[in-house]
Amino acid sequence: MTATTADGLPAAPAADTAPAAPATAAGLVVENVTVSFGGLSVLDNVSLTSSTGEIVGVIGPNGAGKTTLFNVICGFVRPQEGRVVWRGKQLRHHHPYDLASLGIERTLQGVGLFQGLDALDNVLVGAAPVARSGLFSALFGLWPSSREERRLRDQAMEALDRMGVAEYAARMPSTLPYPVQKRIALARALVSQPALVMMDEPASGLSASDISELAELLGALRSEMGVLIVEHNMDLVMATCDRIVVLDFGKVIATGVPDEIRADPVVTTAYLGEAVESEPADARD
Amino acid sequence: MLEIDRLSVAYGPVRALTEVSFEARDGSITAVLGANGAGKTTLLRTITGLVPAKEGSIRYDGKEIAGLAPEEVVRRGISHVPEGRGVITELTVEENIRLGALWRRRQPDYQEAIDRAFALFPPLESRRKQSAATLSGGERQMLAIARALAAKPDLLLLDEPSLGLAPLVTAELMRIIRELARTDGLTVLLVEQNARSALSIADVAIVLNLGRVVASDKAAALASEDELRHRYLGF
Amino acid sequence: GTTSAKPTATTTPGVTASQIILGTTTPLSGPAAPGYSEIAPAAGAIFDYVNAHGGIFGRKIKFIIDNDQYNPTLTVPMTKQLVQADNVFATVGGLGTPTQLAVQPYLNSQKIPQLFIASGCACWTDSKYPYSFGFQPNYIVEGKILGSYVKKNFAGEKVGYLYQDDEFGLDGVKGLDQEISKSSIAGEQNYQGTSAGLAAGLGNQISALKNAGAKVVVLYTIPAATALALLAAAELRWSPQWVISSVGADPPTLAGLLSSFSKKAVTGTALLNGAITNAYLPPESDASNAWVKLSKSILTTYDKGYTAWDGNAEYGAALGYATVELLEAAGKNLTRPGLIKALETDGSKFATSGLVPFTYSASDHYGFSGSEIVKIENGNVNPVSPIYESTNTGPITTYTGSQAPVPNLFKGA
Amino acid sequence: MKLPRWLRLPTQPLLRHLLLAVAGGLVLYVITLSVSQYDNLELAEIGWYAIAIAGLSVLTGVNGQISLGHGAFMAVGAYSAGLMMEHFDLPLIVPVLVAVGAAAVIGGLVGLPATRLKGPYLAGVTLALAFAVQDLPNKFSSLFNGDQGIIVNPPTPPGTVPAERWLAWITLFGAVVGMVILANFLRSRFGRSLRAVRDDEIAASAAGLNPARLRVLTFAVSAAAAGLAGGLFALWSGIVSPDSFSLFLSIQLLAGMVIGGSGSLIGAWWGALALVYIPEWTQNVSGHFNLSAGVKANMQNAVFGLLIIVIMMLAPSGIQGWLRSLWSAIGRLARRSKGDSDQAVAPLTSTPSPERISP
Amino acid sequence: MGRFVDLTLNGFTYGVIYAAVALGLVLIWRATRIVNFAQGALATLTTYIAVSLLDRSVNYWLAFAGALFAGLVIGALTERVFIRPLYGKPDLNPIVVSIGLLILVESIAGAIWGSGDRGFEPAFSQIGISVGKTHLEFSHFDVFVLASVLVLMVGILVLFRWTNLGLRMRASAFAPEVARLLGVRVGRILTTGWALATFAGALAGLLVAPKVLLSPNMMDPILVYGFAAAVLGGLDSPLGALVGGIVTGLGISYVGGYMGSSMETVGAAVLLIVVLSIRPEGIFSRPSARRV
Ligand SMILES: Nc1ncnc2c1ncn2[C@@H]1O[C@H](COP(=O)(O)OP(=O)(O)OP(=O)(O)O)[C@@H](O)[C@H]1O
Ligand SMILES: Nc1ncnc2c1ncn2[C@@H]1O[C@H](COP(=O)(O)OP(=O)(O)OP(=O)(O)O)[C@@H](O)[C@H]1O
Ligand SMILES: [Mg+2]
Ligand SMILES: [Mg+2]
Repeated sequence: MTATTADGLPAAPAADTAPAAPATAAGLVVENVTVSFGGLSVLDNVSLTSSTGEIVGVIGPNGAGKTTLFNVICGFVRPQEGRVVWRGKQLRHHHPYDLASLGIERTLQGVGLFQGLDALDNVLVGAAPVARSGLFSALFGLWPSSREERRLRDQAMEALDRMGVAEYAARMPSTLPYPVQKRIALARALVSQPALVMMDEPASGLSASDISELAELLGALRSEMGVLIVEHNMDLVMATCDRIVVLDFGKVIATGVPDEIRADPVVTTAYLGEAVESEPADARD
Repeated sequence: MLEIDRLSVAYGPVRALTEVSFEARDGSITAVLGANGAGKTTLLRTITGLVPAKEGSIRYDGKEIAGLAPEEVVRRGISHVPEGRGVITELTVEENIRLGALWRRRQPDYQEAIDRAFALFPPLESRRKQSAATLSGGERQMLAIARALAAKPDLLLLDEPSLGLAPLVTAELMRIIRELARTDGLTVLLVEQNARSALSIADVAIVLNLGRVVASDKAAALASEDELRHRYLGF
Repeated sequence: GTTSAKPTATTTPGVTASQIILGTTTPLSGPAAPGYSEIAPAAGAIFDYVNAHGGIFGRKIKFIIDNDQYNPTLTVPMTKQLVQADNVFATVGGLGTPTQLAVQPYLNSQKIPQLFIASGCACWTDSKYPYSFGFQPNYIVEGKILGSYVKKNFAGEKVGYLYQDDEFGLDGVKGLDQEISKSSIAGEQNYQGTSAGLAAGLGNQISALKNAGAKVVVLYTIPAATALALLAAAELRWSPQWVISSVGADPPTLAGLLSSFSKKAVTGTALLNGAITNAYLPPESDASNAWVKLSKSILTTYDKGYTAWDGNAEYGAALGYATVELLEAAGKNLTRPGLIKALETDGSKFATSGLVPFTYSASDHYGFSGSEIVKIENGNVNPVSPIYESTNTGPITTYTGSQAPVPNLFKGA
Repeated sequence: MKLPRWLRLPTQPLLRHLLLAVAGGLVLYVITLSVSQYDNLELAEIGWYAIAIAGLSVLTGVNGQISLGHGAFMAVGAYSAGLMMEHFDLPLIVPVLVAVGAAAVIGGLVGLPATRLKGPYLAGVTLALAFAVQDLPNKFSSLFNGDQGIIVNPPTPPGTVPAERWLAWITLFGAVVGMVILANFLRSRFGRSLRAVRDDEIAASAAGLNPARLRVLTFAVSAAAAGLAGGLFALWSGIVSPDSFSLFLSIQLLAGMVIGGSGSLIGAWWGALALVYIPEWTQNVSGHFNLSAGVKANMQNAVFGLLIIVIMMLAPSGIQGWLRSLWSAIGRLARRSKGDSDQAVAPLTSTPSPERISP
Repeated sequence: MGRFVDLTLNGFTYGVIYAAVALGLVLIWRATRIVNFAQGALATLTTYIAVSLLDRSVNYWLAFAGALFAGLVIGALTERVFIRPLYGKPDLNPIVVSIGLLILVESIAGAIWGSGDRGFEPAFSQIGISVGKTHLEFSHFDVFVLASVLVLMVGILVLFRWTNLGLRMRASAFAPEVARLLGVRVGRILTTGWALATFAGALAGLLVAPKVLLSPNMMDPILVYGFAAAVLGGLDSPLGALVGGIVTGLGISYVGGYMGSSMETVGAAVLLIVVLSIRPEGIFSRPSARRV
C-alpha cells in the first residue's frame, strides 16, 4: 500500500513495514520531544511520525501527555528539548495560527465552534488560510473580495455537504445537536484541504452509531491527507488507525498496528484493562 | 426514592421533555439512555433545578423538589456531575473538592468524605495543590466525580461520566459506582452514551427519544431486546 | 427645540413689546459648579426684581440659564440652541474662558451680543469680534495690581507663583511679571485645572516653593485649588504670605473649606488669616455698603436657590445691575447694533455695584478697570490700598472717584 | 418569509451597502429640508456621534475589545483636522481624510500593546489614555493652543443653503460614507475573522487566524472611524479644545453603543439618537416642573444615568437587539398562524423516527 | 534631596489612597468578576452620609462607622436592584450599568448636597510630623490612612485565601452555575461580595475626602487612578492593589514634580502601558495556566 502526498512525493512507508519514518520523509516528524511543567515531566523523549495516507492514533491513560503532544506540534507549548519537523523543515518558534497555512489543521477537545457565527461562517473561518483578497478590497467591498467570497462559500458548502450537515448552514451552533456541531467543526478543519488533520478526541460524546459514521469518514480521508487522532474510544481507534502510538507518563511505551497493541500486555495493564463488561481486576490497589 | 411524574420541559418553543415518568428506588442504579439530543441532560438538569419544569412533579424522599433552587436541591443530598465536567478551573484541585462538601462541613464525617474522594482517584491526590486548569481532560472528569462524591450524596446524578476517561478508568469507575450503590445505598441516575457499559452495571434502564420515555425495564431485559437496541442504542 | 421663525422675525429676535429674552451658559453641575453655580441665578434674581417693578420700557426680562458644566463641547450646542430655538436677543454673563471662546466666532458671525462674559481673559478685546465684551478686570491688569503691591510691601522677599496652567493663570503671571522682577522670584509652579490635576493635591508644588525659599506665594488658582494649596502648606507647617487672585479668594467659600480642614490642625480659620487679595466689588462683609444691602435684600426675595451671601452671589448681582443699566441705555427701540453702540459709548458711565467703572469703548471690550487690594482678617476683607486702575501695557494709576449711587429703579428694595 | 427575488438586496457588498446608503441618505435629505435650522444642527451632531459609535462597535461589539477611551481617537482626528484647517486652505475633504489617517495610525499604535490585554486590563489602558489626552494640548500648547483650543471656521455653504443645513449634509454624508465602508469591512472575511477571534481565540488560531494582527487591524479601523467623527465634530462644533474630549465623551460613546446594540451599525444610529435627544428631552421636561436650581442642574445627568440602567435591563442587547427579537417574534406568530408546529428542532438524519415501542 | 523626599512622601500618601480604591475594585472583581465603575460614586454617597451625621453633631467615630455601615447596606441593595438582573447577560452590560449608576448617584448627591466643594474632617491632624527640625509631608492622618489600608488589604487576603466565604465567593464569581450545583447559595454570596466591596469603597471615601475636598465628582479622578492601580497590580491580587497604588502614586508624583503637572496623566498612562506590555495581567498575576 503506497500512496502519494500532495507534493507528489512517495508517502511514508505504511505502518506495518516501519514504525518510525526517517526525518527526511515528507509529513510530520516529531523527534525526542521533552516537556515538563515546573518539574513535572509530561513528555519524555517522545518521537512520532505521520504522513499522507495514514491514520495514526495516539492513546494512553489520562494525563499521559497526549494533548500536550498536540500542543507542542501546534506551538501552544514549547518543548524543552526535541524538535518538530514538517515536510523536511523544522518548525521553530511557530505559532498555532501559522500551522493552517502550512497545511496542518486541528480540531479541539469538545467542539470549539464560534458561538457568534452561523455554521457556514464557522466553516468559512476555516478557509482563512486560503483566502487572498486584500484589506483595501474588503473595505470598499470591491469585486476581487466578493468573487473570492463566493468561491470560498461554495467550498465551505461542499465541506458541510461532505460531512452531511449542509442543511444546517444557516443555523447557530448552540441550536444544533452535539454530533452536528462536531461535524461542522470537522468541516471547518477540512475546508482548506490540509495535508494533515489532528483531532483531539473526535468521538467523545458521540453515540455508537455516530462513531461508526465517523470511522467511515476518517477512512475516506485517508487517501487525501494524514490524520493524527487522540482518542479513548477503542472501537474507533482499532477500526480506523493504521498505526497506534501508546503514551504512558509521557513516554512512548508501545507502537504498532492495532492487533499488536491489543495483544501487548504492557498496554493492557497501563491502559486498556479487561473488557468493560467483566468485573474489572483491581488494577489500582 | 426519586419519583418523577409526567415531567415536561421546554426551552422556549423547543420541547425537550414530554411527560416523562419513572422511579428510582434507594440503592438502585438507573441508566438513562438515548441518542444525542434525546433529553438526558435536560432530565438531570431539571431534577437539580437548573432548568425549570414546565409541568409535572419531581419528588425526592416523598417531598416535592421541583421549583427549588439548585443549591437547595443539592443540600438535600443530591449531587450532580454535569455534562462537560464543570470543574472550576480557577480553583485548585483541593479547593474544588472542598467546595463540593462545604455545605455539610458541620457533619462529623466531613473531612473523612473528602479524604475518601481523593483516595478513589490517585492522580488527583498527587495534584491536590495544583490549579484545576492544568489538569488533562480525563483528570478533570475524575475531579468532577470525586467532588460530587465528597458531598456524600444519597442520590448521584452522573451525566456521561466516562467522557474522556481511559477505558481502564471507566471500568474502575463503574465498579466504584456499583459498590457504592450496594454498600452505602447510594441511588444513581447514570446518563451514558456508551449504553453497553451502562447497562452492564445498571439495575434498570429507561430509554429516551425526542424527550419521551420509549422504553423502561430491567437493564438485563433491555439489553436483550435486539430491535430496541438497534434502534435506539446503536449496538 | 423645534421653534421655527416667529411672526415677529422682521423685528429684532428676542424682543417683543412685552419681553426681552436673554440667555446664558454656566456650570450648574460638574467640577466647576462649586461657587460659580450661584452666579447666574443671582443675576436672574435682579431681573426678576426689575420685572416685578415694571420691567424695562415695559418689557419683562426672560432669562434662560443653560448648564454647560464648564465644558465647551456643551457650550457650543447650548448656545446655538439659545440662539436658534430660544431666540435670545443676547447672551449675558456666559461663564468661563474656554467655554466662551468656543462660541465667540459663532455669536459674532450671527451678530449676537455676547455680553459681560464672566472671565477676565485678556482676549475679549479683538476687532474681529465686535460683539463680545468681558466683565471682570482682565487678568493681566489684575496681576499688575497685585504685583505692584507685592513689590512695594514685600520688597526683598523671595516670591513664588502657583498658577493654573491655562489662560487664567498665564495672563495673571503676565501681569505679575510686569511688576515683580525676575531676580526676586524663587520659583513658579502650576497645576492642571482638570479634576485629575487636583486629584493628587498640590503638595508637590507647595513643597517645591517652600524648598526654593519663597516667603510670598502668589496664587492664581480657583477656590478648590486655593484650599488645597493652603492645606498642603499647613501639612508642611509652612505659612508664607499668601497673595491670592480674586478668582480664588472668596473668604466665605474658602473659610468653609478651611475651617473643617483645620479642626484637627493648629487653630481655627488661621490658614487664611492675613492673606492678600484684590476686589473690584465692595467687600461683601461691608454691611453698610448700599449696594451690598440692596443685593442681599433682592436675593433673599427673588433667588429661589439662595443660601448664603458670598462673593459669587455678589458677582451675579453685579452682572444683573450692569445688564439692566445697559438695556436702559439702549433705549426703547431695542436693536442689537443699538445695544452695542450704547455699551461702547455709555458703558463707562453705567451705575454699577463695582468699585471702579467699566472700561468699555469702541476699542476696549474689557470690563471693570481695576481693583483695590484687601486683606483677609478673621473672615472679613479689609481694604489696605487705594483703588487702582490700569490697562494691559499702561501705568498703574489711582482711581479717586466714588462708587455709583443706587439707581432709582432699585430704590424701593 | 422570503421576499421575491427582485425585492431582495444584492449580495455584492458594495452594491448592497451603496443601495442602502442611498435610500437612507434620501430619507435624511428630506428630513434636513423639512426641519428647523436648529434641528439640522442636531442632525449633524447625530452624524458624528453615529460614526464614532459605529467605530467603537466594531472594536468592542464585533471584536470584543473594550475601549473606555474612544474619545481619545476622536481627539486625534479633531485636532488633525482642526490644525489642517487652521494652517492651510484646502478643500474640506483633505483635512477630514487626514483626520481619518492620523487616527488610524495612532489607533494602530495603541492597538499594539493592546493585543495582549484582555477585558478590564484593556479597559484600564484605554481609560488612562482618554484621561491623558486632555492634558497633552496643554503640554504642547504652542501647537495645540492649550485650553483655549483651535477655532474652526464653519464651512461656507454654496448658494442659498443655510449654514446649518449645509453642516448637516456634510456630517451626515461623511457618516454614511463611513458606515458603508465599515459595513463592507464587516461583511468581508475580515469581519468574520474578528468575530471568530472574539468568540474563541484558541479555536481561531487553530483555524489559522492571527489574533494579535487582527486586533491591531481592528483598532486601526475603529480609530479611523473615530477620527472621521473627530473631523466632523471639529466642523460641527467650531472649536477643538481639550474639554471637548473629556472622559465623559468616551463614556457616552460606550453607553450609546450598548444602548443602540453593540456590534450593530444600525444600532450606532439609535445610540446617537439617544445621546442627542435624551438630554434635550430631560431639559425640556424638567423645565416644566418647579424644581430648585440644584435639582434641575442634576436632572439631566440623573435621567441619563437612569435611562442607561433601565435600557440595559429591559433591552440587554440594546435597541437594535430588541427590534430584532420583536421582528422574530412577529415572524413566529405569523408562522404559527399558518399552522406550523412549534417544535422547531429539526430531527437529525441519523436520529431514529420517533414512533413508540412498548418495552 | 528635600524635594525628592517630599515628592516621595506625597506620592506615597496619595498612592495609599489609590490603593484603598483599588482594593475595593479587587474585592468586587474577585467576588463577582465585574469592574464596578460606580465604586467611587457610591463611596462619595457614603461620605456625604457621614457629613450629614457630623452636621447633626454626631460623634466623629460614630459617623465614620455609620458611613461604613451605609456602605454595606448600599452595596447589598445595589446588587439586588441593579446587578442581579444582569447575570448571564453580555459582559459589557454590567460595566455600562455601573457607569449609569455612577452618573445617577453623582447627580443624586449633587441634587441633595449641592455641587459645591466642602471640607471633610480628617480623623487625625493633617499637619506634617516633624523629625527633628524637618517637617515631613506625612501627617498623623496619613499614618491612619496607611494603617487602614493595610488592615483592609490583609483582611481581603485572608478572606480569599483562608476562609470558606472567600472560597465560595471565588467559585460563585467564576462559575455561578457549577457553584450552585455544589450547594453554594450564589445569590447571597454575590450580595455579600457587593456589600463588602462597597464597605471598602466607603472606607476609601472617608480617607480620600479630607485630602481632596468633598464634592459629588470627588472620586472620578481617584477612581481612574485607583483602577489603574488595580490593573497594574493585577485585578486578582490584594497585594497587587497596594503595590499598584503606591507605584501609581509615586509615578504621578515624580512625573508631576520633575516634568510638570501636565505630564501627570500622561505619565500614568505610559506607566500602565509599559507595565502591562511586560505583564499583561498585572505585576502580581500568576502565569496563565494551560488554555487547551
Ligand atoms: N501547565 C501545566 N502545569 C502543570 N501540569 C500540567 C500543565 N499542563 C498539563 N499538565 C499535566 O500534564 C499531564 C498531561 O496532560 P495532557 O493534557 O497532555 O494529558 P492527556 O494525555 O491529553 O490526558 P487526557 O486523556 O486525560 O486528556 C497531566 O497530568 C496534566 O495535569
Ligand atoms: N439551552 C438550550 N436552549 C435550547 N434548546 C436546548 C437547550 N439545551 C438543550 N436543548 C435542546 O433540547 C433537546 C434535549 O437536549 P439534551 O441536552 O437534554 O439532550 P441529551 O440527551 O443530553 O443529548 P447529548 O447526548 O448530546 O448530551 C435537544 O434538542 C437540544 O437541542
Ligand atoms: Mg487530552
Ligand atoms: Mg447530554
